Amino acid sequence: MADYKPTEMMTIAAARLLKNDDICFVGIGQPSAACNLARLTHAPEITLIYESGTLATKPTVLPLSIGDGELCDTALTTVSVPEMFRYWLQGGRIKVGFLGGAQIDKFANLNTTVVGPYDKPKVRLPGGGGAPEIATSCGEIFIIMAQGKRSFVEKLDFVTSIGHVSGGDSRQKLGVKTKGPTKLITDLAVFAPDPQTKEMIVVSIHPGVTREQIQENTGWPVKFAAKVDETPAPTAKELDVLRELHARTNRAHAAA
Amino acid sequence: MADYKPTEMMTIAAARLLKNDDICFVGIGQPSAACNLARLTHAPEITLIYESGTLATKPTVLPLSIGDGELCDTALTTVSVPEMFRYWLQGGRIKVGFLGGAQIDKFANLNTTVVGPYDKPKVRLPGGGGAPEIATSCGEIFIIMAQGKRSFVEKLDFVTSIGHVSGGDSRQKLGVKTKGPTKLITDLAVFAPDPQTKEMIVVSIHPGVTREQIQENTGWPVKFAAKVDETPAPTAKELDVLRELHARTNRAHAAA
Amino acid sequence: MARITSLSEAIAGAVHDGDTVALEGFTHLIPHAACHEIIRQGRKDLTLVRMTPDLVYDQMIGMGCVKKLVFSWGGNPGVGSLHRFRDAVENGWPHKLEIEEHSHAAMANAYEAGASGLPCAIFRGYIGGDLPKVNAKIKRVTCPFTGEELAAIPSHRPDVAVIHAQRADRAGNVMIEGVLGVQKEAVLASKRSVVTVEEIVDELPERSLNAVVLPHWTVGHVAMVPGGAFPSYAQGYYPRNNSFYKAWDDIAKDRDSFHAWMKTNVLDKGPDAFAQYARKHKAAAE
Amino acid sequence: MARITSLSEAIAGAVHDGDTVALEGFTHLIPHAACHEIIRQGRKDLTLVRMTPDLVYDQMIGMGCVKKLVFSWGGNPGVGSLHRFRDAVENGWPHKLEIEEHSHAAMANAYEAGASGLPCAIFRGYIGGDLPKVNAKIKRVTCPFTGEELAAIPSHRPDVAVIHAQRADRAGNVMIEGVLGVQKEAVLASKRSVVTVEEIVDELPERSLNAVVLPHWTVGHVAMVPGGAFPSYAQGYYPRNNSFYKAWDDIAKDRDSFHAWMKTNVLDKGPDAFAQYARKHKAAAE
Repeated sequence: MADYKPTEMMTIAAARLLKNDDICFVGIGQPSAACNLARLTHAPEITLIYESGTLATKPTVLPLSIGDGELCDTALTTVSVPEMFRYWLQGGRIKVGFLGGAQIDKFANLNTTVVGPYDKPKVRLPGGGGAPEIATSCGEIFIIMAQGKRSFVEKLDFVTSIGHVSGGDSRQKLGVKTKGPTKLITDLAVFAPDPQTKEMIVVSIHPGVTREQIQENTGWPVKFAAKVDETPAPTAKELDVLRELHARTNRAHAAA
Repeated sequence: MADYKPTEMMTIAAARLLKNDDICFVGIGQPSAACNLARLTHAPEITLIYESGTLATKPTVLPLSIGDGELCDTALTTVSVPEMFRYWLQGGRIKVGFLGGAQIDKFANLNTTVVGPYDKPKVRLPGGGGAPEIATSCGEIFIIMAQGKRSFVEKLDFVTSIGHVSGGDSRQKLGVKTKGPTKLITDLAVFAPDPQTKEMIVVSIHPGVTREQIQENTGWPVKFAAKVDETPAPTAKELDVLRELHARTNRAHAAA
Repeated sequence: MARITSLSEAIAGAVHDGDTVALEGFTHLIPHAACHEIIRQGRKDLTLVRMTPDLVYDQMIGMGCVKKLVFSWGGNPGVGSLHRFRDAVENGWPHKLEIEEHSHAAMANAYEAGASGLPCAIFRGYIGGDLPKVNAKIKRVTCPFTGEELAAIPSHRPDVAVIHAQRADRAGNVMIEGVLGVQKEAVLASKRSVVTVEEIVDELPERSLNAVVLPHWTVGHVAMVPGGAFPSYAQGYYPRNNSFYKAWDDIAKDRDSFHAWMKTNVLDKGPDAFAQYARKHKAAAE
Repeated sequence: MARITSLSEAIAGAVHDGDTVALEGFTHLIPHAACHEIIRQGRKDLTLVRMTPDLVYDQMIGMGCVKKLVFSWGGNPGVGSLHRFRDAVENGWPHKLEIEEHSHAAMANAYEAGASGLPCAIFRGYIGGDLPKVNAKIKRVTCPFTGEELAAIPSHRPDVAVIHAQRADRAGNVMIEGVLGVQKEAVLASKRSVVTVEEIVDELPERSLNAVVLPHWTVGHVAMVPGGAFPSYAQGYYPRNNSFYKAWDDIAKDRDSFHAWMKTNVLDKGPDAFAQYARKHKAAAE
């Protein structure tokens, strides 16, 4: 087995979930790495959309910002931001949206707004950006987040974007017709919603990771699926393509 | 004095009302002829916008339709029709709108929808098109219509677009902030609203036309301003430019 | 997901009796060939949506395909009446035609709202006129911040949109240039779509970074029909045939001459009949 | 009506103390030079509107120009926090900062509604989250046709919009290409505008029939500032300087190093300081 970092396993596990005919609303960072890894390996025709308006873009290096020139240069076309949010996101044309956050709870609700009270924040985070509507407008949501007790919490300080709300059918009761978070990919495991309760439960554990480690890095009592898989380790090809992508990206960003 | 037709006088009288810095929403037919005559004579920088989305267009021949390729080829740029109606017309960016119709009343309300009852029409006309919102969104409205008892009527069969509604401040009472029809240019005269009553009254009579002729061709008792001007006759240059424009247009449309 | 097919396959697959259909094209890129194919395939009970019904709907109405018309301006641009439309409304010939009448602003906003996945559009409009009295779909909403009353209309969500465009690539990405009308919105607002194009190319040409492109996964059937917009036009390919629009006035005035023209030029022909117009004018332009 | 002036004249004429100001540019074409000029001219009590406050608002907040911020994502893209923004919100330094927080969808819709002359925007959003609890400007309207509850927010109508674009012609027609963001909407929604451009040309170049152009009569001041978007970018002129964005993290973390940088690079400089970036990268690209 090749030597690799937990974040590499996380990116690769996320990339594998993507299919050739998916239409993805891609965020910067891990989602962008995962989507482009998928595109450069098993899903060459995947459609990547960044909220800056770039439709069907094929960047050769990862963008640092959501609107790097690279994204526009390699896109099928680029639309305005109002059009992106009206015709493309709200229009229901995106199959998979990616989200992450500073805090997540067991129903995959996310906080990217504030740690501590809103009016007297301990840490003021960037805020929701596209997340509140990505969370409800995309066909389904993949969440990518490294685990830790400060981020996987019992109760969010602020609900920036909803996952399965308070579980069960509480999401549908809000009038939302999309699936919400169907996968949560961490550096330790893959979670998916329990079909009834909608609590995110572990369905696959990355190689070498124990159930105890997962619990230690989660702020609520973790549930495991009846049958838990072991995530296949990264292949040499996956690691090569991902590392070369990051290396290309670092060279390009240092040069700019 | 040159020999000319009443419709030529009408077009020329309308063209003279336009200024170099006007931004006009141009309809097909007489308005298009008047606007382009103005552009080819005293107002070379006038901005002409057609509802097909062509901004600042400079056609060399008159378009037959509102979206002839000629308009697009000579435009600064062309926007989509939703954008035209949202950002440009509703956005309040048009100073002068042109309207005409099958019927007009003394408050310059217009009917382009139907003669006879709506559900059992004697003549089904094309309908409102852009008129209902042009009438309320443009800074002011110029109406161009040949006079006749069947078109200048006491009561409209259908109100497609409003002018001064029932006169006085009835237009403002509807919440409309634009001026409405400030000029009505006919083949016999020019009308403008009485400052108080808002009834369209004659302010200028074309050369050789009598007050009786105007009354005979109007379905309501016509009022005349305290001081009525005589419209200056078309100059040789105005007639030349207009006739050459029409000739060019006819050659182009016959060839297509 | 785009599928490249023949026009007859496209219409057979996407347009069914009783559908709500939007043939769009604002004077430019009007899908005449697709209109003829719908007529040839004998579709019935259609609800037709279109800002400017134009010759295409005059023909479909006259041939008895249409149950209801949703529109904002029903004339022959720069020429006069649509005689088949008038005959249906005034005399119920060939049968009664239900109409739902709007303004251009309302129609454009309804398409835009449909493309945006919204149930309704709001805009400042329909103030003081009689249209709201004869169209129950025109309502009012109050701005919760200013108290201003705005017009509200349901968004357009047709079963199928039919448009013509300059070109598509082999994946089915469709590129449109020039007078754009509401075509992009109509396709995005509809469940299905048929796009006829002047040509299908291996790759879309060098283009503006902000070119108007419908990605292949937003498009249904794509069919190559050169000249398929004639007598409307395709910017960069052939000009509008203004003479034909003028000639249509005489053809359509009379029921018999209309039927004779339709038999000769539509029923007895196929989509390839349009190719001559593409070739002639393209050659002339070069 | 466009007037071509110097940048200092443009800011002096268009941006006043207490104004609501929208500097826009979605990662691309961010008006850095104009931001610096506003700081140099010592504007106070501004209400700043911007989807992604970014380095420009971090600088204006840190320099004490800002009373209130209306925004949807306040970070350094791909890098992390905006430290001056955080210091203001968390510690009230250099003074208390009022915030009105939205989502991107809300902000984009609010500009679009402003450009459309509407008092409010409606969209499907803000479902289930906490933002409506802390922002009183988020309300609901009910679709009169389906009964669906939609989010409603007031449209943005800033006093002045400030944007950067690739080029203008001598009449002041402004052309924008690439990532368009909400710049066109911001200018159309605002009472006044300042547009900095990479170059002013006799005539706009050969362009797409549907090029994004702001006509001169929709634009206020136009000032030529080559490199004026640096370290953001101008597609076709110079790329985004991602290294600078990373470096900003260290510069802005500390109040003293922030002030030292602002003194050296903003207060003691003029708009011509940006020209080096334009030249360097344009040359490299050729």
